[in-house]
Amino acid sequence: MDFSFGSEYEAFRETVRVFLGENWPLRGEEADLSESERARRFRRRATEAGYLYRNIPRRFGGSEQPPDLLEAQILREEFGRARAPMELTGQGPQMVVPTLLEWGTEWQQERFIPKTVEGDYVWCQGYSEPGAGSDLASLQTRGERVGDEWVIHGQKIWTTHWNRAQYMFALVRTEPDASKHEGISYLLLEMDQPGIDVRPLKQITGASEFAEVFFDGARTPADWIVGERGQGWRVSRSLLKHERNMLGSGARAQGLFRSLIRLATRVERQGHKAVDDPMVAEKLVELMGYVRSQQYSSYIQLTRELQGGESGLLPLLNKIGNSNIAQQISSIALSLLGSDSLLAPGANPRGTTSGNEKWMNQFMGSLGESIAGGTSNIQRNIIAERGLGLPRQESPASKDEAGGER
Amino acid sequence: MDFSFGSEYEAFRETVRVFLGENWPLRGEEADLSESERARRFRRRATEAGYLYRNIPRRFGGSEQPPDLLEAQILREEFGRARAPMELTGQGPQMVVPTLLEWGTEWQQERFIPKTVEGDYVWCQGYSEPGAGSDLASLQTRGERVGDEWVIHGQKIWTTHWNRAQYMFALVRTEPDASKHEGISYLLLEMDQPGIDVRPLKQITGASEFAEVFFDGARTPADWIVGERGQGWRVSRSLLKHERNMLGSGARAQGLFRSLIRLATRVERQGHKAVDDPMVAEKLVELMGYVRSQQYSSYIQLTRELQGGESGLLPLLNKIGNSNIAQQISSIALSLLGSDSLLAPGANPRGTTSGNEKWMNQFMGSLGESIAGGTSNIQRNIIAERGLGLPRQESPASKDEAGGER
Amino acid sequence: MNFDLSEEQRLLESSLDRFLAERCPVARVRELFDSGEGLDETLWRGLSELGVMGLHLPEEYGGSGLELLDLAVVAEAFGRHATPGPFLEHVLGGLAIALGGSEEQRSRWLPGLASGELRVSLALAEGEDRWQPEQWQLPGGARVSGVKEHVPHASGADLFVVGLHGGTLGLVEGSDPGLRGEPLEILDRSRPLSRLHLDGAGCDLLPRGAEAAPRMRDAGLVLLAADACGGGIACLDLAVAYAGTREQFGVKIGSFQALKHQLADMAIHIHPARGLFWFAAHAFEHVPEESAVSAALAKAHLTDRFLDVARASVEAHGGIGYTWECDVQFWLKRAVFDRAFLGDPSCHRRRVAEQMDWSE
Amino acid sequence: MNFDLSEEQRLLESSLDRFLAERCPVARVRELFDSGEGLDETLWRGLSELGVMGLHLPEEYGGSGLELLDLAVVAEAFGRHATPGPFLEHVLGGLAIALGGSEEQRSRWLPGLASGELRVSLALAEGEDRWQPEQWQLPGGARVSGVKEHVPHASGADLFVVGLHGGTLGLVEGSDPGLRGEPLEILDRSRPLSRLHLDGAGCDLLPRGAEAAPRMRDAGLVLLAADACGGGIACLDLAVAYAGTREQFGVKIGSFQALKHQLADMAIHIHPARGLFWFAAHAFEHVPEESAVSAALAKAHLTDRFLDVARASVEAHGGIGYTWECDVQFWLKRAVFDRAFLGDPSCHRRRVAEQMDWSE
Repeated sequence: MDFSFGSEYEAFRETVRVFLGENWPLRGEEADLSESERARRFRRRATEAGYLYRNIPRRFGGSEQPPDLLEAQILREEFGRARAPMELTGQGPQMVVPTLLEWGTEWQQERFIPKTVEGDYVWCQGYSEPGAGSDLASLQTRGERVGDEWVIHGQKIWTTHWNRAQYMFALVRTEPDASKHEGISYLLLEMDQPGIDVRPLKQITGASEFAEVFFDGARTPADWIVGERGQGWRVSRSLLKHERNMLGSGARAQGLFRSLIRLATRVERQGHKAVDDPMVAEKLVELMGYVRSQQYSSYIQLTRELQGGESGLLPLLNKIGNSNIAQQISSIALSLLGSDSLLAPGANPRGTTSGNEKWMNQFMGSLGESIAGGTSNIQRNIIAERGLGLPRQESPASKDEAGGER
Repeated sequence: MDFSFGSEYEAFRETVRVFLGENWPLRGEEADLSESERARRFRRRATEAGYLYRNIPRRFGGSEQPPDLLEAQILREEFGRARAPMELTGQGPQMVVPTLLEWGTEWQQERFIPKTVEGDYVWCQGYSEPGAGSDLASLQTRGERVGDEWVIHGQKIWTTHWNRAQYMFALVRTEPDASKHEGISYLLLEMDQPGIDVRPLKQITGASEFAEVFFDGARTPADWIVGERGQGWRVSRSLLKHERNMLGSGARAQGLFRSLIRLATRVERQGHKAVDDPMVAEKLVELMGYVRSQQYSSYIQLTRELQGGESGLLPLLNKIGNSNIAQQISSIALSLLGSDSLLAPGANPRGTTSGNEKWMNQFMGSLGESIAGGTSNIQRNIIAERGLGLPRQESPASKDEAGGER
Repeated sequence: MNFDLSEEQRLLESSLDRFLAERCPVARVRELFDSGEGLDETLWRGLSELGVMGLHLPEEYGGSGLELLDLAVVAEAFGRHATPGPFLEHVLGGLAIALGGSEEQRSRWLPGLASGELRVSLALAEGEDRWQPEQWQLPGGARVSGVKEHVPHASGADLFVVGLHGGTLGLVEGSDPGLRGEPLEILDRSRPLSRLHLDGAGCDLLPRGAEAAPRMRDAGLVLLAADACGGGIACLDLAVAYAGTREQFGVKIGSFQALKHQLADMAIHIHPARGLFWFAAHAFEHVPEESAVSAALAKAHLTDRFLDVARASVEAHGGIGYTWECDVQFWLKRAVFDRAFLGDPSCHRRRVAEQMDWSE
Repeated sequence: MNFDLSEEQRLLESSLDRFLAERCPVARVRELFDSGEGLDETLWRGLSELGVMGLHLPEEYGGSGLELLDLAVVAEAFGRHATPGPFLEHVLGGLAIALGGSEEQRSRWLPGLASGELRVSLALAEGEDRWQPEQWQLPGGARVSGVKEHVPHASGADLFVVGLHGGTLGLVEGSDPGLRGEPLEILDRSRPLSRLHLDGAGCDLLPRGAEAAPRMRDAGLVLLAADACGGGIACLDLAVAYAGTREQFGVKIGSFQALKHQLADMAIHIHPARGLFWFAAHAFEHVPEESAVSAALAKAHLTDRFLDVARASVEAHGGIGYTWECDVQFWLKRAVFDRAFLGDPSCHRRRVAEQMDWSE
């Protein structure tokens, strides 16, 4: 066991530090630019230096570096320390770009990747449907080939970034006679067109992060399909794997835990800080056992990926571990909040910015964990069947269930 | 809501008190008899007075009283207060006698009920089999009609009272060509015969409350069958219902909870009684919510049975509620025990009779809860399907599962 | 021996169920929730005509002279239907005056409260979750000044029962110029809350306020427990209904064993707990030595279970459970309210622990 | 950056697995359990020859000069195989002498301990669960008198490391006439315990005992956590194997969704927790400021999870899980031991809470 990076990597770290010291924050005239423009300029320089978009070819706006998880880790640490902008997040850079790199045609890559990496193109996802739920592959939105176009009818739900996205990547049933998983294609389409109607979906918190999207003869060119007709399910799987990794990292649990600690040191109970109550403190320590387990597990995975080995069960357990922790944290937070829990998420109690109100968002949000990336019950099936090798259930439902793992 | 019994019943209570004052404990010469002989004589008198074995006809040694749950409740209270012996417990009086009253022939009733009520006949149960488990109806022990006898081959497990029983009541497959549930008969048999081999089954605690019973050509007369050939499953169901009620009453949870309180007032933590530790006290109060729920639920059931009404879901929830409470109690007890948990169940720490050691028995025992009366998973299926009306699973297993509810 | 509701109570229960199904179905709850009104005047008048507001008040003042258990039956029905409105504080305010007021105070206020013509609210909580009478710090007197938190339906109330230092109670009229309500943004929109600023408001002390205050609190705990019980059962019923209709992988999701067991566990949590509030309500009048403990226990246990069941119901609904469109949201938010209002479960468990003599 | 075992450690792990599968399979564990012997001389010699007993001791005294993580790899393998015997106290006793002893004490004892020719035990606990150095009350001196609880494998030990008032340590030889061991009836027969009566026994104080004692305790917590991790994984593996072979209702019980999810939850409990003891072991030598906290956290978390998983494994086995014949019993009892020995999870969580600066 060795937590150092070795001298070669420490040299790399030093170079990164020098770069950051010189380039962030922007100086001179550039310091007066808008925040987004400053970030854009910095990202461009950091990419030229080889620090961002490392897996993307230079011709598509990336820095085309050989994969190196340790360098990636060092970059995360140093950029984080300097509070410098890292790669753009969101479904475009994190989902569409890797998919196009793996499955897209040359013209699709040229057309979409550079602008997505720059942040000019924003994407939304069209996977889930109201009738499908965790049985994603039963989706009904259909696409018909009419001349040089796909004509799309149907409905999607849980579409994020709907208010900013110019493009959607969607799973659409194009081969109605094929079997459930073989009849789906992966299409790209423009959002701003008459055949598309976007209706924001209000969540239990009152906010609208998601929308429903209705297609009534929406159109997209024939060659905006990624992969072959009927290959859409496979194309999308590589993304889900990616998404699952994103959700599974230990960092989110640690962040939530630190916030909870801050809450417990801020809230008073009978004249004492809550954190000084032995019951509260013991609960926090119990939770800390789970949080650190999650953190170390992600280090173990990282190590094994570095060495090209198998990390076994751990990646399957990651996501559900994070959901469990988020739920525990919400429950403890709710007890700490006391009467502040009566207030709306986002409300501002006592006219001070105590920050307690955001915990009601977190509490509600912990219930919504299951929407992104597969529900806990489906995940448990996968752990049992793929991870522990238990027999598939004999019912007809079972095959689909493990297939439609979302 | 009214917790009084009304003047008529208070008069009954007074009569019972007078009876007990005159008859228990025994006086004069009778006071020197053995404990069991004293109990036997008292029971005989209490039965003559109409207080015990109230649902059993007088000709079979009962007192043949009209059913009256309130009188029954008063008798429980007053006999309990006077510490007077109540009806014999065990599978003979509680399972065989009601079954014979419902299903037995006149000669079977005469032959077995009086001596069982007197305590002369002790019974053991032959239901479970090693291969069957919760799928009880898949039992394989077979009985063949040979002349005037049943000849039995096979094996039973989880047989209690094996060390004292002269008789067994058993489920045996006598109709191999019938469907699973229709092929079973309910047979009585003598334990002391060459075709039977009883092997004590050591439990995880080291004790042997249970035995395995091997049949290799064991014999019983043709007319020792209760009900018709192939009716055994139905005959046994009335018993299980009865047993489930026994297990479900709130009294057991209350008793365990009181013991836990005594443990918490006895055990010291850093110089204080554990019960004075705020964390321990809060856990006890939390548990108290469950214990009282269980207690009041049993009152509600009692009330509704009194009024001949339906008690809805409650009886289905009872048993699993008790198991859950027993497990919670065991867990808290284990924390209170500290290093005493290192000792064997039944061991006597520090040479004093602290009584802590019996908690390791309880801890282990709470794991064995599921053996008697159906496992928790099966019980949850029943609650969901019968209680909440959810659809049966489409798999072939499902029908059996709800049928073989043990 | 009868541990169950009486015939009359069942009649009350079923007539309320019918009334609420007709006059305040869940679609109406949604309207009120969306608009943030929280008070439906028509509903209030209808319920008042049914006699709900004076159920527990003496007959000489226009009440029905019934007991806390009857009120609790009403509260459970309100929980079951997620009924919005100022019921809880109104009946508690009336109770406080009936128990702690002078003859003059009772004659002046109770008839109007019983008929529903006047509306009373409660101003109890202070900062740092000081809900309990022994924690109140607002100095009493002919005029009072200070701040009270989480005052329900303050807007339009004719009267406030205000908790004062020493655990006593005073009456402040809604029209007093020294009063200012500051509406809070709240989670459960069916029961809006305000911060109440008192600035030299005129205050009429209840002569037996110090005895009435803990009794009123105990009654409030019982009614919240009853609401939680009704709400919890509604959450289970919603989830069961959804599981029996929604299909995935070609079958009803209610046929999946994992979901079945989750629904069974919900039933195991909520159904057997009903007796807790029944007994606590009964004890309020009939077993005084058990009243405080059983009320606190019922509130702690049932509001915790309500929240468990509400969370589980959201999960059982899958993604849709997480939307504003799904009705479960009303109960989830109600569960959070029931749990926090008048003090959270942990606070009441500690109170029980302090009052228990474990060595018995 | 490498958060994993080294090649050498994996080699050690797999060679131990092979060794234990051959020399101490579960059938042998059962024999020792039934006979109550607890010490298998042949196994002890075999392990000693593998170098296990001196893995962590300095090379100059015949040890291998390795680190706590290497010992923890051994402990996890022992937990996985439910290996009986006096490993834990022996390596901790050696560590205490290495860390706290004089040159003379080290030369006299360590070579024998490293080779396994001599056996050392630990006498730490006193009444009311006083396991921690700061709680010891036994007065130290050239002669000591008093009682120590829960002393493992006392019979036949050549030496005892004894915890003394002020958190220091002393050595008492097994042959001292002032010693009397009183065997206790114990739950986990693979690790027998005695009450040790000291009556003027000769005592050789460790000069740096006060520094060594908490370090020894921390190492003990790590090794118990490692044992718990191995044991928990074994419980899961047993349950999975059973679910994959046992049939009910005509199908493998492992195809029932409810059982699948219970087994998945076991995996979720135990597998991700392994890093806790790895890091705590690493911190023992390399991150001293984190050592005490991470050791206490690992012990509290992993022994709780081990017990969870062991209980769940018993349940997953159904009725048979409740019998003496079923192998799960060895791990269930081992879980109770790991949880209680050196102080229970709650005690260590409180220790962590005291050492945390939450405001950081």
